[in-house]
Amino acid sequence: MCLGIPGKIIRWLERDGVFAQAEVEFDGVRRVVHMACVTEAEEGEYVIVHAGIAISRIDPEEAEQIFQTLAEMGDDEGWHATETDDAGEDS
Amino acid sequence: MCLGIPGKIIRWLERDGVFAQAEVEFDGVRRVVHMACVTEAEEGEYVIVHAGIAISRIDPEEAEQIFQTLAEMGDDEGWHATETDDAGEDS
Amino acid sequence: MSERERNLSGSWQLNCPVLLLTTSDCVTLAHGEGGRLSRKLIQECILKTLQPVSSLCLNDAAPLPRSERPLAMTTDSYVITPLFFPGGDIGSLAVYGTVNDLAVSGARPLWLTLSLIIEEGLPLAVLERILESVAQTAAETGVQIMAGDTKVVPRGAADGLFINTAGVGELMDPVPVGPDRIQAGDELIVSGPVGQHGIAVMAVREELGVEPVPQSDSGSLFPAVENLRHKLGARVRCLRDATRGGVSAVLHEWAAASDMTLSIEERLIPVTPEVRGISELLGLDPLHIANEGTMLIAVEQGAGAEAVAELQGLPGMSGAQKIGEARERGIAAVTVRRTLGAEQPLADPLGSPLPRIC
Amino acid sequence: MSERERNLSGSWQLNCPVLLLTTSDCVTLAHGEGGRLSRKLIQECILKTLQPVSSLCLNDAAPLPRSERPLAMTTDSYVITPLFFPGGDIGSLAVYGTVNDLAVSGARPLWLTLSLIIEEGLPLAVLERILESVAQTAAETGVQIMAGDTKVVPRGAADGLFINTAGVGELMDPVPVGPDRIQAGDELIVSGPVGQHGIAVMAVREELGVEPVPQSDSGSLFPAVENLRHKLGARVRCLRDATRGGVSAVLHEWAAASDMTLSIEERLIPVTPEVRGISELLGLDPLHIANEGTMLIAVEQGAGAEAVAELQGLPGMSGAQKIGEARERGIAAVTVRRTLGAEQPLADPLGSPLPRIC
Amino acid sequence: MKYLDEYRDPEAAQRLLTEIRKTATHCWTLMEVCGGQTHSLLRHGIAAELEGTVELIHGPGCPVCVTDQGAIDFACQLAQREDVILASFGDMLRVPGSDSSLLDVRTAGGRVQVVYSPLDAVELARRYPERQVVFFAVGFETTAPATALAVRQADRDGLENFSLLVSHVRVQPAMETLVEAPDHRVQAFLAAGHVCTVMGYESYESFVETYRLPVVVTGFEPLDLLEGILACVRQLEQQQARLENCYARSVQEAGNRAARDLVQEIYQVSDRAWRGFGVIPRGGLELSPEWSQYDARIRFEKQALPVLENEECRSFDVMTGQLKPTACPHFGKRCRPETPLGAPMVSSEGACAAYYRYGMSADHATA
Amino acid sequence: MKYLDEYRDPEAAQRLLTEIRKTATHCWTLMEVCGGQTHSLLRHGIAAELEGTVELIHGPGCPVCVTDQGAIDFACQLAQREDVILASFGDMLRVPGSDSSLLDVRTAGGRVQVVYSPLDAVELARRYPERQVVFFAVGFETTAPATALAVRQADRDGLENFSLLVSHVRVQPAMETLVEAPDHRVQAFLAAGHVCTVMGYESYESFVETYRLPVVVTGFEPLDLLEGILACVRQLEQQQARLENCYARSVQEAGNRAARDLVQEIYQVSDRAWRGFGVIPRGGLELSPEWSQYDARIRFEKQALPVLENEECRSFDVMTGQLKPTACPHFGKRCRPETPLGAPMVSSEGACAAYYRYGMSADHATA
Ligand code: SF4
Ligand code: SF4
Ligand SMILES: [Mg+2]
Ligand SMILES: [Mg+2]
Ligand SMILES: [Mg+2]
Ligand SMILES: [Mg+2]
Ligand SMILES: [Mg+2]
Ligand SMILES: [Mg+2]
Ligand SMILES: [Mg+2]
Ligand SMILES: [Mg+2]
Ligand SMILES: [Mg+2]
Ligand SMILES: [Mg+2]
Repeated sequence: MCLGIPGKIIRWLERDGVFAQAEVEFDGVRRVVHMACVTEAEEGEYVIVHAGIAISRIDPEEAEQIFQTLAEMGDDEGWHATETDDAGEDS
Repeated sequence: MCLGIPGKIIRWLERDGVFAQAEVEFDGVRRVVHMACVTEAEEGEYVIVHAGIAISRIDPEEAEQIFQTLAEMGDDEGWHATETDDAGEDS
Repeated sequence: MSERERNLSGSWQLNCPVLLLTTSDCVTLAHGEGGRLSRKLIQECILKTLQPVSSLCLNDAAPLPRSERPLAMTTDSYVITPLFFPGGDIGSLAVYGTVNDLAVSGARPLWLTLSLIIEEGLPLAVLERILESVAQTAAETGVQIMAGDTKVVPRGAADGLFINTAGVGELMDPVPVGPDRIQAGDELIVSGPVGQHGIAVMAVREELGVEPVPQSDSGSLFPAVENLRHKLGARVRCLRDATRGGVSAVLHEWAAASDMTLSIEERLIPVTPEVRGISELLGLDPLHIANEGTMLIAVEQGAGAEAVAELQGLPGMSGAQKIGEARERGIAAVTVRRTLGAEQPLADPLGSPLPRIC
Repeated sequence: MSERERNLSGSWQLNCPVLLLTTSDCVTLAHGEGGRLSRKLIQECILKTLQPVSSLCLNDAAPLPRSERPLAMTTDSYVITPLFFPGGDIGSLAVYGTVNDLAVSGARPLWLTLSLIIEEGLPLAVLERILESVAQTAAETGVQIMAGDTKVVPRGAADGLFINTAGVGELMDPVPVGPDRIQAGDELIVSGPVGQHGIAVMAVREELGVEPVPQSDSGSLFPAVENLRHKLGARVRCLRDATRGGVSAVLHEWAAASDMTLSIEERLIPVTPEVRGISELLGLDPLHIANEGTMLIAVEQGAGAEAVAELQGLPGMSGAQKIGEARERGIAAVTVRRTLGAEQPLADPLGSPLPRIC
Repeated sequence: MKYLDEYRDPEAAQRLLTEIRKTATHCWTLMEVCGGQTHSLLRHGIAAELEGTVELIHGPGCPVCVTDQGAIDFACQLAQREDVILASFGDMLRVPGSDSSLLDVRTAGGRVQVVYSPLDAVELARRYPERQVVFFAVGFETTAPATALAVRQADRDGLENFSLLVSHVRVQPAMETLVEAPDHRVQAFLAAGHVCTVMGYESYESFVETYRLPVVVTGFEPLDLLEGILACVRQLEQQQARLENCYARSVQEAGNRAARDLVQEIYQVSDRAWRGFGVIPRGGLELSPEWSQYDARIRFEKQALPVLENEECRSFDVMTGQLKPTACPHFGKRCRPETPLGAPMVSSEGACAAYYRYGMSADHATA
Repeated sequence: MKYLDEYRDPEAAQRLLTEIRKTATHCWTLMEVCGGQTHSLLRHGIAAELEGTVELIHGPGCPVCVTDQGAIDFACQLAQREDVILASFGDMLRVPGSDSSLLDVRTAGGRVQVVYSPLDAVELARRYPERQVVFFAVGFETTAPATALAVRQADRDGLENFSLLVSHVRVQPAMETLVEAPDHRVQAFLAAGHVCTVMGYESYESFVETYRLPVVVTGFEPLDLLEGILACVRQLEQQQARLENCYARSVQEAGNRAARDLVQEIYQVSDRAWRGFGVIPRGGLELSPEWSQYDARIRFEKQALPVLENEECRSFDVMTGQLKPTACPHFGKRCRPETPLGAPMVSSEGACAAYYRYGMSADHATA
């Protein structure tokens, strides 16, 4: 369930409150999205959109984490060291 | 206005009162006709039907009158005698 | 009668094989959307039913057999309500109609395409029954169905079923010269009683409640055309199936093409008692009512009697009559003589006549 | 954009000559009933608009010019809603669609029939605009419209306008052998980005409110087919325009016909950013979405690169790509490799995919 | 068909024609009141044959033609409502209201159902219990029994979704209005045979006495019409003004008692706006108060209907016999059956339409 | 597309796969709660690649699958009413009720409109003021903010013809029901990333503590899923049971405050019949009393909805992980997407449908 797709905020149309709206880009197209739950987001940021409403701002740093993990995995070419690192991060 | 077509009563379906109905024949077809206004008509008689309801019984004798007139006209091959006859009848 | 009641009540016997595939016994949108159900419908219902008269395949276009003669092509869409009517159904109509358009153009009907636009919710059994009628009529008229198409549109976006057929036939020698060559003195013949199809359909559709239900004249004109041309050759000027607008519409088209006055006599027009009775009841003129197996024929002066005799000898054509002739353009494009014998203009109807009370 | 808004708002500029004849600026039932208004509509609106590309006459069937080559025939009905969509309209679609069916069957499109089923109330200006589009598309693709038909059905009995075209073309040597002759190793090519037509229509019809409005790929495939066959000759096994059901439906049909496994790679499928964005938003797979100017081609092993290069050099075909190949029947009729590289069955859709939230 | 075909006998018709020609010493002007008679006179070519002997002018005899534009507008409004099925005789569909006709409304999505009989409209109400079925009750006294019976049926069956938009008109008040005009040209009347079938002709006695004009009750077939014309011509030649019944096979002096009772039970006489005439006192029928629950005007909360008219249409002149349809400046030009300016060009009974159809082909009219 | 394509990188996916295979010393059984995850696991071939390393069983994660048959029946009834437009996500259209699906109802003439967003249904209500627009509000906590916002919009605009047929379900009570079963096989959970985006994951702390099972909040793209699976496997290998968030780019511990407020404002927690489960205490959301004027059940005077189930469908076993879809005796035989016996075969997210689509072609299944 819960098909949620990342889109980029192009332009705020109505910034405040429960009826907030912004133009959001999904690859080649833009559409008006209801922004009640992400009123503090800025243009250029990405949000996750589900059924016409944004339900979160995407945190760009957190979005990188997996690639850092992967890069570390790649460096060590083994899993033991990586496991230790990861465990360290998580705990 | 007032397209009224002669049809022959084939069969009474409901004889009495305002909701009387009969099967009536129009050349090659029959249809149910409302008979509220001609309840005293008999099967085999002709009625004039307008908008699904019979509005009169056709009087067979009166129906012949024109042909008698014509026959007389024909016999005399002139209009004076006929006129006199007709005038006699009408007055 | 019981047939008709069954048609109207919609209680079809269900035996279309595609039923096995879906819980619904009706055509659904998915049947038209190009996926598995589409292929099942086409293969297991349509192709199977049409197989005896068809070279249909799933490819995009079908090769036609070689022909030595020049070809002619036509198309018609059939949108009749109700789908089944006394004397036929939309399936037989879709074959006869296009066969007749080829026939009256001087072509021997050979190949048809068949395109279905189905309203979501049409019972599959109805579809199958109509396809069987298509197959049977194609077999009877000797045409092959070469290509097909099936679309399903949402409920409310069509009226049950529309069928388009396009047809190709071989032109036979001599090709009728056409209505622009009608000359003064040419004789006008109608191949049978007029107005039967339109009155039959109206009787069922408007639920006029008349008995017996009048029958459509729906049928093939090709045998008659072939015989006529065999007997009369180039003395046949032109032929036309008198469909929408009836005999009157054909006369007006021909009069416009030839610049003649086409003049007919009301007393000569063949009309069945059913059509007569209903026409009087509704204030309609059978000359304006559609036919589906009756044509108008113009023949050279002097050839009328031979043409009528030839037609009357053919099955189902015993009602053929000469109804008038062409003359130099007079008071109107088309004229009719009624009771008093004077020539008066025959109306070119604006649209389908509506029942009148006035 | 402003064009589109005008289309949707229905505020047409009125200039159809038939308007002069009736108080209504819409098609009425009377226009379809065979009388004077029918003839006016046909002569003053339809024939006039189509005149540059048509040999249409009012006769029942039209003679076809002689042809030295064998012929092929096809038919399709077009039932699209809305009638105008970004990148085309029902008129251009009705010509391109049938032209493409002939083209992918190896025939040079020559002659069409055109059959209109009009819903009472269609603005005459809309009809005229669509007929102009038919005429323009016929001129572009070099086909002649040989016969026509016009029906008007009551309000609510159709969805604005349905068009049927049947087409006849000359088969060119060599005719593609067909999908049943696909062999292991054959290469599968798509002529351009997939899903554009279906997504464009859905975006307008469901009022998704996306910008820019994606454009349909609606267009003629004949130049590409002719070039390919000129370059590759019999190395082209078969071609198919990937209409309803999209690329997936064609692959499933071909796999069934050939008994091969047709295997494609998701990363090779060309998709435009608009189609990509909307597909993700609605949870749709572009492989299942309809195209109207994009075809699938199977070529002999080793001929793929040449075919792709040839296509990419043609106008509008720069997106052509090899997307997979045929193999002996394996785990499924059609397979796709996605992210992890493993082969997995590609669904044969039941019907048009519905937008998902799940 | 018995009682039809014999009255269309060509030979007999010719003999009556001859008789009329012999009788008339100069050209008399007769008015046939009923559009059905107009139709028949033109369809069978009688009017043309009598040219120079008898001038036939066409009366206000088509209930379709005289139905007030306001009533048509209201019918159009009702037909546009999603909850309404507007049932009507086919004749009414092309008659223009101030904006559009019922056919236009149907073209634009309204639900308009053609029926042969008002009783069929009751059947529609039975079949569509979730819709309101409104029957557009037009017509002269002839049609009123059928619409009255429809009300009785709906009442018997407890159909709460059936009502009438009543626009029935009465003939005789219109005839009186007509002959009250100082410049009227009518020398004798062919009274409408089917109106008299229902209502009888007693009421014409005072009319004949008051206006000193022959009134001959006349049928619809060629022989009927010719006989009626002959009777008129004879009276005129003899300078008489009597009431005669030439349609005695259907018409009795007192009319049809049961039919009159039905009409009397359901309706009451009222003033009525006639198209082309204005309001005619006692010129129509309306539902009596006891049956007002079947009144669509009340059910749909519409009070008085405005009297509207297309000013360009000269229908008053045509219907009062002041103007031949062909003499109307719009006839066959801007005003044609497909683009009518007024009701007489619309109904198949309308004098203008009848002239257009039978008298003049399109080519002819514009040539 | 940014934040999509990079999470589908084949090479990175292979490295995570390798890592998982290296990490797992034996085959662990994980449940992905969300149907979106099921879809992605099968679509991208992840489940197949992990065969023998990790067994993925599919949870009750499709709100379409778990929507009670009674609610579907009611939706079908509403859609059949002439005055109602039933608006729905496309997913619900093929789900069978006890008699028929919404698609069947539409085929039979009912008005069912597919919308992308509940806000589009509000727009429908604006456009068709004479109709009642009922939005079929299915979905987990993820979807509830959108439907809540629709109510707020309708309220702002005073739309009296808009209402919701609420069938929202809550995930966590279902997970509890599932692990309360004595014979459950789940060793760790991939928690639904978008549910947690709205609701956060604080509430899972007690769950983890109570049931001693790892819970890893997981996203939907291949790398997300592989990362979540890897996290589960690591915990399991280390005999840990912790709450982890592997979808931190979208999910915060407390969820989205504004979204939760919207849900809280409009809805209240209620017991709910889950298809295949029976009634789950606190397993759903219903409109709070202050918003009950938007409740289609109340507006259309329907009280309790019966809990109905097709007894042949083994959806409970499938959704609780007791039964692989392919092991259901009906799978691919009587039960196929075109003839589903139960909801999991209908929704594109349903486990059975996903197996059928991605795992088995039709030929394969019946061969
Ligand atoms: S011709 Fe037309 S404008 Fe003139 S009176 Fe007749 S209806 Fe009116
Ligand atoms: S395969 Fe069908 S019957 Fe079996 S559990 Fe899945 S949905 Fe139910
Ligand atoms: Mg034709
Ligand atoms: Mg139909
Ligand atoms: Mg024809
Ligand atoms: Mg096709
Ligand atoms: Mg015949
Ligand atoms: Mg085709
Ligand atoms: Mg359409
Ligand atoms: Mg094709
Ligand atoms: Mg035609
Ligand atoms: Mg392309």
